[in-house]
Amino acid sequence: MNELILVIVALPLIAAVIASLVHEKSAKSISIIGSAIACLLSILGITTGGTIDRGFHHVFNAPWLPKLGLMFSFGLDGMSSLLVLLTTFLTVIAVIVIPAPKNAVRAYYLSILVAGALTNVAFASLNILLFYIAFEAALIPVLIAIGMFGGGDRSKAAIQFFVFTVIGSLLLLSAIIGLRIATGTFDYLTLHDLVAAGAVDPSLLRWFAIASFIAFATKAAVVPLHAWLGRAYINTPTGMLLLLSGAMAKLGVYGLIRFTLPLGGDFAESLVPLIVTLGAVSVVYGAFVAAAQTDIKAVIAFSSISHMGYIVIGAVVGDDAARSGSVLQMLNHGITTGALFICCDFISRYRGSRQVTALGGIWSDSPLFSRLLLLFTFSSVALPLTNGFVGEFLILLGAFHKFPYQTAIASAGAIGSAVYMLWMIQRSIYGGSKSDASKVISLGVSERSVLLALALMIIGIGVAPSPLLAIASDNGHKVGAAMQPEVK
Amino acid sequence: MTLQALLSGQGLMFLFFAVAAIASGILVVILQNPLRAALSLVINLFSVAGLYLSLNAYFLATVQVIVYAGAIMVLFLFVIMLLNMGQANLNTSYRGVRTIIAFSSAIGFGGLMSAVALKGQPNVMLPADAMVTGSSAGSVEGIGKVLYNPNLPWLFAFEWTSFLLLVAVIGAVVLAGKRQQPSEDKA
Amino acid sequence: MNFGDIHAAGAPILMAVGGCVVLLTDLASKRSATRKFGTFLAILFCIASMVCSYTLGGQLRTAFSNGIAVEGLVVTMQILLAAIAAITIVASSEILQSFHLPKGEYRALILLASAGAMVLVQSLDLVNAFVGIEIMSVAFYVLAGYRRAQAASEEAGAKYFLMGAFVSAILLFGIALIYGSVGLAMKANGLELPQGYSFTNIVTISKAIHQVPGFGTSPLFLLGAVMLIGSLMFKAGVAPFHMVAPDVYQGAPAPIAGFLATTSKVAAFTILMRFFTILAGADTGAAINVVVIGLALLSIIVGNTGAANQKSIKRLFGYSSVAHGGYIVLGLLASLGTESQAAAITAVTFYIVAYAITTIGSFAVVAWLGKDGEDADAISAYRGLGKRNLGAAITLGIFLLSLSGIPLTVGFLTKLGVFMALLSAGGTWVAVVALIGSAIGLYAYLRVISEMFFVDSTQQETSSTDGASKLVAVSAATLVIVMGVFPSQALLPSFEASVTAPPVSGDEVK
Amino acid sequence: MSIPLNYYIVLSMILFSLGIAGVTTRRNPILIFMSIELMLNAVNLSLIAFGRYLGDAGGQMLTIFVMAVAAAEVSVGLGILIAIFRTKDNVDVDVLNGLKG
Repeated sequence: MNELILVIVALPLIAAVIASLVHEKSAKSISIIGSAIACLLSILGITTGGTIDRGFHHVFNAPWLPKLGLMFSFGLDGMSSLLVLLTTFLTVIAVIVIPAPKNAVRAYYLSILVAGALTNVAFASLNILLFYIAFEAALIPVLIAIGMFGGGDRSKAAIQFFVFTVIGSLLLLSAIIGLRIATGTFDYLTLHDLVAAGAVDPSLLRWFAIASFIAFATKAAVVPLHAWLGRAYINTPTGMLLLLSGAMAKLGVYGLIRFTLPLGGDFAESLVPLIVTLGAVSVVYGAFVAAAQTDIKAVIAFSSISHMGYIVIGAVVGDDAARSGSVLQMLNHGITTGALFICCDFISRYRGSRQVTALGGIWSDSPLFSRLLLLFTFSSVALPLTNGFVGEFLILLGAFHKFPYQTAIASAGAIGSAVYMLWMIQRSIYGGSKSDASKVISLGVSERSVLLALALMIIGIGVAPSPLLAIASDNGHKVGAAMQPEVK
Repeated sequence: MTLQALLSGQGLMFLFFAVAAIASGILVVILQNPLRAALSLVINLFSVAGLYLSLNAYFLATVQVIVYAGAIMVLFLFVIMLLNMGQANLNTSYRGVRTIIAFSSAIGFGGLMSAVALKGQPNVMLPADAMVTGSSAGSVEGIGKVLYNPNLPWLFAFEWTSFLLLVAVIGAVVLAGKRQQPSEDKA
Repeated sequence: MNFGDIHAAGAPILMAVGGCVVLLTDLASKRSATRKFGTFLAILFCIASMVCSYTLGGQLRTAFSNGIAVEGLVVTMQILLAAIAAITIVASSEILQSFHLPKGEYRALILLASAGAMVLVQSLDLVNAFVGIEIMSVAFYVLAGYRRAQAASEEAGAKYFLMGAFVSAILLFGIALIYGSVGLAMKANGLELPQGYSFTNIVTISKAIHQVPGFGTSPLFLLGAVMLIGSLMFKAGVAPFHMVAPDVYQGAPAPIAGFLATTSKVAAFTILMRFFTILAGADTGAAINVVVIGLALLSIIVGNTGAANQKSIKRLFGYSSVAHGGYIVLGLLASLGTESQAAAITAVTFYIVAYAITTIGSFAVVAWLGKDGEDADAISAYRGLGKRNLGAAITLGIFLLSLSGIPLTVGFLTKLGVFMALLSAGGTWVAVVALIGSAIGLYAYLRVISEMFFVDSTQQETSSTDGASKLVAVSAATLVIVMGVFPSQALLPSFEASVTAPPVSGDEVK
Repeated sequence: MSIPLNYYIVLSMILFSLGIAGVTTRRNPILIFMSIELMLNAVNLSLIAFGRYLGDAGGQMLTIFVMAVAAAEVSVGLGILIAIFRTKDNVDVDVLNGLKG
């Protein structure tokens, strides 16, 4: 089963190619079939199997450009298998729930499926250059989706998003090449061993730490590298936004855990206080900016900065519980924010507006929808018994004894944002309808079942997080264990 | 020693032609009237031909006079007359500036360049036997024997030069020749 | 001189003979009948030239009293040059027809310019390099101004000519200084000039550099070398004489612009590679490094910023060619280090080939979308192209992504190769500046993509008749993707086999 | 007693710089072109001087090629200039200003 990840990546791509060749009507069903099978298969990826190499299972190796050191080498550990599952899952619901724009159905599905597949390549890659290629190539479908199907400001949003993230990743590229020249390999596991053994020049590692931090922090939209996020999220079509905010932004945190900290040497460790502080600033900043918005999509987008700030703090503090919580929270954030964006899409589709001031009356018109929306909001503000609570609690618990001040600031910001968010949702769903053009939000069978499934997951993870936490705790720190068994 | 060298017969010849070359060169750069500038260039070419003579390059001195000063400069003059540039309105406002630039670049930049380039170069004099070998190398016979010798690298380049001239001929015909169907061309 | 010599020089000879034959056939036959036949004949000679190059194989052979040397690199570049000429001739039929330009002369000039470029590529003696470069340049001046009665084209020709002639004079002075300094140094140190070699032969220069102590840092030689390198870089369209390139590409019709941009780069960078191999490992002080780094970074920054806010797409490609010239020069810089030399030469060769394909394709799109031979030059003309002509928009989009170096296109691999060579040669901060430059360039290319796909327009689709340009553009785009994903399958192995380090070293002189 | 080689080289560099000055300050294409001829002339002088002092024929050979190139450039260059003056119908300076951006 070593080819598992290959199949998971290839299935959506094949579906995308077929869907772009057949008639528009069948494009959707083909995309659903391809991505759904991939999603089911990626559940298999969680289970240990296949070749096992230093904590990674399903390890697969094949040459691509051996002369350049570029290999198709894949492997999954708990963290990456969860993130692959998240990506494939978001791809499926994006295809099912969000209708494609009428004039370019096939291009739309093509962009979503390709973006999902490339993100998975990045999550599963054990070759840094392959990771980089997927990391950057995944931007192209997003660029196309924003530019072609996005909101009113799409051209500017697309360019801004693309230029920002590519500049960050160009720095990463230079550092990767530096590592290759110093060590002669792009292979992650080999590099990990070499760095752990202190065989690489520390000044190079320092450069790698800085460059990769900038690249990943841009991707995760950590303040002050968040500037692309607002315009991009607001103008991204919802289907792609699910992937962009739910899966691709996680690449940033994933990169911090997988690459920056283990390969950055001592200097990366010394960066941790700075990163934690920036994370705390992100939490507060996101909360404040979200509070200044009246467009509910913008509120969700900026609250996303807040949440990512938490996740980044958990990822870097160096506490096992916090890191597991952070991995779990990536999953939670993907599910919750995705659910919120889907609801937001329904509201703007049926009510004709996303402005809080123009909404209202949803509670009485669509009771099921409103209750689900409320549940998603609870999850987003991390009320107990929802999934968000588990993750944030673990992060705070792990971070507090190391960085009490930053953590305290972050929690204060989070409480403020929770209050505002609840109030905003309350205003937009209660009361009477303020717009004549509004229609009742009626959910179809598929839409209803997707939202219910999301709700079930939220409560399920909130009530019984331990199985997922067990998987999430397998986040790369066994790599060193193979070399130093006595530590375990 | 250098002064002595300059005051010898050959030295006086060098001095004369060098001063003439620089003076006419400056005139080429500063004169407003294209016709006069072209005539200054002719003088410059003649002076340099004189220097060729002092270097025993007899054949090239002749070619310089016949081809350069003769044919090429006549072409220049022809074009200037054809385009009626002789009486082009003489805007003299830049003249002073241009003179300064010309002088300063000639003395400053050229001097600097040579000072830097020749730093540490020994003061090379002619070897004693060079008078003999050199004189035959500059004649038509000497040039021909070297140029057309298949065991020397010049022949290959010489053959390709013919294609260079072919390109030039095609170019001149295409560019300056009569236009076909001008009515259908878009301006 | 024997058959082997003529075989070695066969590729340019066939092109030049082809030029004469095409010209004469054109004169001898009726105008209307020659259109197809002339094209056919010209392409036949291009193919013959390619075959001749191919049969030379990868081993080193010198010919014509050491005036030329061919090996794998030269063979690759000669095939590429012949291919560019053939493609240009195919793609130009539309403009020749529309503007009633003389056809026979046009084809002859393309063939002769390529012949000159090949002479330049294979020359071992700077004299041959100079004659080759002049054949190429003079033909270029004419081609740039070929569309007579159109002010922009004529002006492009005039500017190109004046700047080109100026730079030729500098090139010549550089050759003269190298000639003098090599001669003086060898004479002063009692080194004999080997029979059949001249002082301007690269082998002789190499001998002087490696055997005369202190020669590499002597100011006379360095001044000459800097003049030579700088002027060759102009011929390749690199700063500081870069301002001509955008003017020329905007003024000339698109197929000609593509021809000028690619042929000049291929030829000039190949001879520079050869010249740099003799400088590798020699003590030449910092002067040459400083000049090369300066020119490269200046090109990258000027090229990318210049491209950023263009209204004309051909100017954008012009500035882009300046920037890409800068990246190639960075690769050449890496070839100055003995350790990184092999990787650098492979990287530069691959870059040149990939750049040639991308540029030819880009200009072909401009011609394809044009009407009645007029190019679709204004970027505003591309607004909403994705809705009107999806195929053209995707094709151009692929080229733009490749030019900006996004993964899965060949542009990424070329940049990767150059940066790897550069970093292994120790040029870390140079690489960082170059990266910043390419980020600026990214914006320029994205703007066009955004105009094509993201902005709605009410413009009507113009039906294009230029099938040849369409064919060229689409096949080039396919190659860009194929080479970007599977370079080892498509092209790389042949490079790896053929690009051996050029042959020249001081030891070859007896 | 003969003239040292350096005298010729200095003279040639001065002439070359004069040519550069002409190219950079002149605005009329024909006058720019004449300055370029001045530069070529300086190159020839240095080549012949080097060749003479080295006792090598190469300098004169190179000079012959330079002259051939100069002739070729003149024919093409003046052709281009005539064509452009015809189209522009303007013999005044600074005609090359249409392409900008």
